[in-house]
Amino acid sequence: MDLTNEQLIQMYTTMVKIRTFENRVAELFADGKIPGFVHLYVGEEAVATGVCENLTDKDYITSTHRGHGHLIAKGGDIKKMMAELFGKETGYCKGKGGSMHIADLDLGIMGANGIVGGGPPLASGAALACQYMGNDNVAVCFFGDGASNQGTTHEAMNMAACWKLPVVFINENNMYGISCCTTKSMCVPNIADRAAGYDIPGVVVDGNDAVAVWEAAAEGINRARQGKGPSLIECKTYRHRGHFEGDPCTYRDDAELEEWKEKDPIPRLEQKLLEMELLTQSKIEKIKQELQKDLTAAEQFAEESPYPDISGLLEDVYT
Amino acid sequence: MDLTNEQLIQMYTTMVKIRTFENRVAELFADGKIPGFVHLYVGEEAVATGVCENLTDKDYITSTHRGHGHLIAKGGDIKKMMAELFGKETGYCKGKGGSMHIADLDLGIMGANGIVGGGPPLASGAALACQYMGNDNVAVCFFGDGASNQGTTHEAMNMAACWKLPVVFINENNMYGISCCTTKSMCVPNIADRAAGYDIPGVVVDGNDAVAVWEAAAEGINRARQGKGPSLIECKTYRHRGHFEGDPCTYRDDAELEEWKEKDPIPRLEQKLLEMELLTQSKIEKIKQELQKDLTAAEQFAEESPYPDISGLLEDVYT
Amino acid sequence: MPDMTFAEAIKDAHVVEMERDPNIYIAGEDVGVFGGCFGVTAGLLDQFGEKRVKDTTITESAIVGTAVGAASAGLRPVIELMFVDFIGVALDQLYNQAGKMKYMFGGKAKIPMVMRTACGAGIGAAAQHSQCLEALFMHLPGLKVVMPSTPYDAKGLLIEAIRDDNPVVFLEHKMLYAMEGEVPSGAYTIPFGQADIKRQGKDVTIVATANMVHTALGAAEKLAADGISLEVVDPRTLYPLDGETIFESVKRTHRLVILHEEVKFAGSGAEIAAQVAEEAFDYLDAPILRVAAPFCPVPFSPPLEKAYIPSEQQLIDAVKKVMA
Amino acid sequence: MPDMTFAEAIKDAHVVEMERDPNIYIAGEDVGVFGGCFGVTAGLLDQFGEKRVKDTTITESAIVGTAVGAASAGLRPVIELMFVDFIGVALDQLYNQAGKMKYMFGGKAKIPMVMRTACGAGIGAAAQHSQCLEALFMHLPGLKVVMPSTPYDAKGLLIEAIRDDNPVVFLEHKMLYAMEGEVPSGAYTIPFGQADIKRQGKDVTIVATANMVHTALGAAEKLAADGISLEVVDPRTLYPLDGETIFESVKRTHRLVILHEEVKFAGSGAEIAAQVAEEAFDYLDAPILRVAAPFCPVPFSPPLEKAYIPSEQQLIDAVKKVMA
Ligand SMILES: Cc1ncc(C[n+]2csc(CCOP(=O)(O)OP(=O)(O)O)c2C)c(N)n1
Ligand SMILES: Cc1ncc(C[n+]2csc(CCOP(=O)(O)OP(=O)(O)O)c2C)c(N)n1
Ligand SMILES: [Mg+2]
Ligand SMILES: [Mg+2]
Repeated sequence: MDLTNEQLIQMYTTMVKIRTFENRVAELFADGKIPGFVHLYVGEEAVATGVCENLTDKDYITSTHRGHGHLIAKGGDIKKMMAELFGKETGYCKGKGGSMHIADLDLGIMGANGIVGGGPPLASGAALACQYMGNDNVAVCFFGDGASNQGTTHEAMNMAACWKLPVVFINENNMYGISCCTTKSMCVPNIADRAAGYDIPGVVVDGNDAVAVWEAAAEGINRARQGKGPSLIECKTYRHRGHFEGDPCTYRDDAELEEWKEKDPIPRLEQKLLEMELLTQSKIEKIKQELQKDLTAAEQFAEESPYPDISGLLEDVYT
Repeated sequence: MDLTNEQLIQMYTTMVKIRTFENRVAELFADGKIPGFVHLYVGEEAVATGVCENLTDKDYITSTHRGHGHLIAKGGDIKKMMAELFGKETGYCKGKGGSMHIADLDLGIMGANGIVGGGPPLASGAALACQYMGNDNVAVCFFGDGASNQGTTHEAMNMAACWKLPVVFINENNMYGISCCTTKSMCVPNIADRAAGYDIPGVVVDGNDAVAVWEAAAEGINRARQGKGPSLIECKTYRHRGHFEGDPCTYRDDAELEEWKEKDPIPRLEQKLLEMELLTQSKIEKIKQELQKDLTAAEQFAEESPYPDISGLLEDVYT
Repeated sequence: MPDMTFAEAIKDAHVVEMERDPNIYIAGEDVGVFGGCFGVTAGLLDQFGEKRVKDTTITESAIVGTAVGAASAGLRPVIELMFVDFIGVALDQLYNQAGKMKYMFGGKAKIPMVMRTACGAGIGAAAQHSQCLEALFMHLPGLKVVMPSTPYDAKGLLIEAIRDDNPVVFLEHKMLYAMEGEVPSGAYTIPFGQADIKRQGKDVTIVATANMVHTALGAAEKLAADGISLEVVDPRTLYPLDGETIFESVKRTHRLVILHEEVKFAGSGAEIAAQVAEEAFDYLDAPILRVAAPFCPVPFSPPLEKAYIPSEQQLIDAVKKVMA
Repeated sequence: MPDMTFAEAIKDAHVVEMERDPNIYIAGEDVGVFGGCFGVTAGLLDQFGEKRVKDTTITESAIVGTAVGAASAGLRPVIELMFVDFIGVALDQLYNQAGKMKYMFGGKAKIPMVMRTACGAGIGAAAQHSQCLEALFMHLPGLKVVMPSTPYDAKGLLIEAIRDDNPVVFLEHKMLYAMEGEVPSGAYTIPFGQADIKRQGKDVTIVATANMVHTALGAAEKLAADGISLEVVDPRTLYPLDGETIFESVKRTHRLVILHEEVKFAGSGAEIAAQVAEEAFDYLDAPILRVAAPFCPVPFSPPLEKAYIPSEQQLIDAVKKVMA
């Protein structure tokens, strides 16, 4: 393990940051402050965090409809995120995108995506740009178990393999695509098993173990940086909340959820860091307080920001 | 090997029938008698023949842009085929379809298809109908090495696997998708290797050996008939002619072609049947003469048939 | 007649038809256990079982394509595309396969299938979950395009769609799902290609679709107070399009304003305007106006989304313009 | 000025621009070794090498999608979709991703990419290789839609397209590839949204696109002998559409006939007719007529295909009708 102590604490902090952000979004959504659809990342924080800890601002990620975690892990500004969720002028997209389309191209965040399977070709394309320009930047594609069955995913992986593109496909297997369980959407135990069809490495990792995710991602990302082509890393995880806020989740067992809550990635890393004496209870408290402060500030920023003026409705369609 | 002597002779006859048909089409195209695009099956006859020998009229096939061989092997009428190629009223599609769209739904031939990767979902759909109706009919999907990379192929195979549909995917790997060699379009040696990603059998067979194709197809098709789900059979073969008539084939070596001509499926089966004393030179001659007679009749039929009346232009759009 | 919501009316059409014909099956993402993203198919899995109510993987090309294959082999699929915006990943199977097979095969294929799909803005679902795309489907020969505006029409048109032997695209505006209205129990059909005059009037013809019909009716109510009488024509099916009823109306009112939610440019209203400019030109006393969404993706932010959706006031302004 | 074919002019635009800007690359099926299905990119692989001229697998979603990703990361892809008919397997990446990114992201994305594609009937390629689908692209915000009719326009418009920072759909009618015309060497651009009056006239305005421009010019020649003077307006870009030039022409001639090859119903001509019926209504002395393909897939058989494609005679008949 090559993670420094700072990195470990950083990862822990990021995960808590995502968790507190998402939990607050759930409340704000329930209160009617956030319109539209929101898909929360609670329970899956170790994936985005472990992966993005390997990336710089010059690397690219493509995200999904469940994008808040990816954005925060890649360095997204929660003020602009929250403002965007509120549909405010000061949001990442001036309120035009909302939860499903937050992007920050300056940080290499190529956007959340409302189309399941929309991201993989885009990620391969960003990777192509890195290869073409001859730098050692990479692209990372987050995609779900449901998205793994989309044709675009197959096409993008095959093209990436053929062209040895510096892209890492990170599958977030949370066992469900809305109500459709992976036991019904695929016949193989692992999505990573499909990597063999492209002659690229396919790795399964415990997606609730941030360090394990980091390690697997480090390998794939370094490989990509070295020009050795793409890989597929499947992170087994679970979403604690419904598919979207408001989902009654009738399609899955409470027992299953409870089982996964036992494997919650945050207490797990917390425990580890406590054991390693990198954290103490008071340090944890301090981290959480700080995060809470930022979150409150973000919320206040969002709340107080104006809605976009409708005069801008037709702006930003074309350059 | 369970093939009867009659079947072996039948298969030989079918292959020669396809070959003579295709060679004549090449001439007629060069003479300007046949408009549009034609993609010939010369060299690949063993695939369609070996597969379709396992099928009845109640079974379905989906075909490709290179469909003449599939149609003939499934029992298509060469008169109506030739008339269609000429664009005549008496053709399979009243002249509306041409080479890329010949169909005979009464024989379960769901049409040649101008869209690469268009067939797999259709085949899964026909198989769904068989399963739904509770009979033991099956669907067979012919598709090329190029088509194997299309997203639709991935989606259709995965759905077929999940639903245990009675469909057999027959990959015709002739090493090229127009000018794109499989060495550039995929990184695995075999398309059949991708079957593992759906937990279905994946088999590689010498596509120029009609008996071997028959055997592999028999297994897949029987499996499907017994409700055990789909399989993928890859037939390694080669097209002797250009991608379409008129293709100068600058993208491949003459030497490669010559090598494959050595493996021509027709002399190979002929040799075998001569050795088994199922055929004699004179019987071969007789078969060829008969086929030639039918072909000449088909050509004459096509030649003499009228073009469709333009009053029918707007017919057949809706039921 | 019982009152039903638009969503219930659509479900009821499924029930009535599935009970009648065992070859009808439903397939789509989350249509079974979940009951459909908008609850339209809730309960059908329990009633008809897994064979006939199929939850699918998230693979729209395969959903549409297997339906086409199954239809050509004798079944009658009714599939759900969760949002019409997703058609981009599945269009080929719909227009190059389903829509053209019959013609390409010289008349011999029969593809009795319905693709139901939710469209429209109004719930903050942003650019990839809010479009109206009826003009795309209209332009593709071989498809029929249905767009109901009331629970009554929805049920009757869906039963007609299911019984039709051609591929039908059935567009359900999501702001209508909760709308209530009288719906007869049991089977009834509304023929395709018959526009419905939702309100008679004499000064200006308004052709409106889906929830815009209600916007038009609202405007009509308001303008009636000003002594302006609107005739509101709902085509109900965009292909076949009942030009006659529209022309007849324009011949009476001499003025036409078209109202739809999809973007104006190259939208469904363009075809209607063009047909009237050809067929009823001599009866027109004013330019043909279209009130429709502006040329941009659907924005997320509530005030922007509201500004995007054509409003009663915009329609009233257009009416006043053609009356001037 | 050297004479070039339409295909050569397009290739020349590639060469000029690729020499200028190293971030431009070409990708598509068979664009390299094979030189493109219609030979447009022949020789470019030798000239620019594999890095910049990329043969791809047969995966249109990935071709378009990687271009979108690469464009958003700083490259300028020019991709070839072999036939426009194949857009059904790749539309999502074009319209939900490329076309909307900038807007969804609040203006920050820049997607400078061109998708070139061959369209049109005339070579017996049947229903899945012969369509014109410009109306589809027109209706989707975020895309620009270009449809040249001459070698000169093709080169100037393609250079403009390559330099444009938005996704551009560049439609090449396959019957034009062999057409010759004068083409300046070196770089020049034709701005988008500027219609070109291909022939001046005073009696009837004909708006025509792609090879139909030449059909219109042929009809104009014939009708001139009868003393009827046609003005032939070629929009050149369908989005942005130069309504002004069309309106101005109609204000002079008072009569409009629209001619295009795609099916009439909900086609590009509908939008043009609708705009004129709104903006130049008072100047019209006759109904607006559209001459376009009938509502069916493109048939294979030569006589049927010929009957499908709008003809000079059909245009002449329409002109006589509006002159009556
Ligand atoms: C092309 C497309 N099909 C369907 C949907 C509707 N939809 C949104 S999220 C989702 C489930 C995605 O499942 P998965 O990929 O496993 O991601 P998860 O939600 O589990 O993170 C579906 C079906 C969509 N947005 N896009
Ligand atoms: C969706 C689509 N993309 C591209 C084409 C153009 N095209 C026709 S055949 C062909 C090659 C197909 O290769 P393969 O699947 O290996 O079949 P083969 O021609 O070798 O039999 C291509 C690219 C098409 N018809 N449809
Ligand atoms: Mg999932
Ligand atoms: Mg091949």
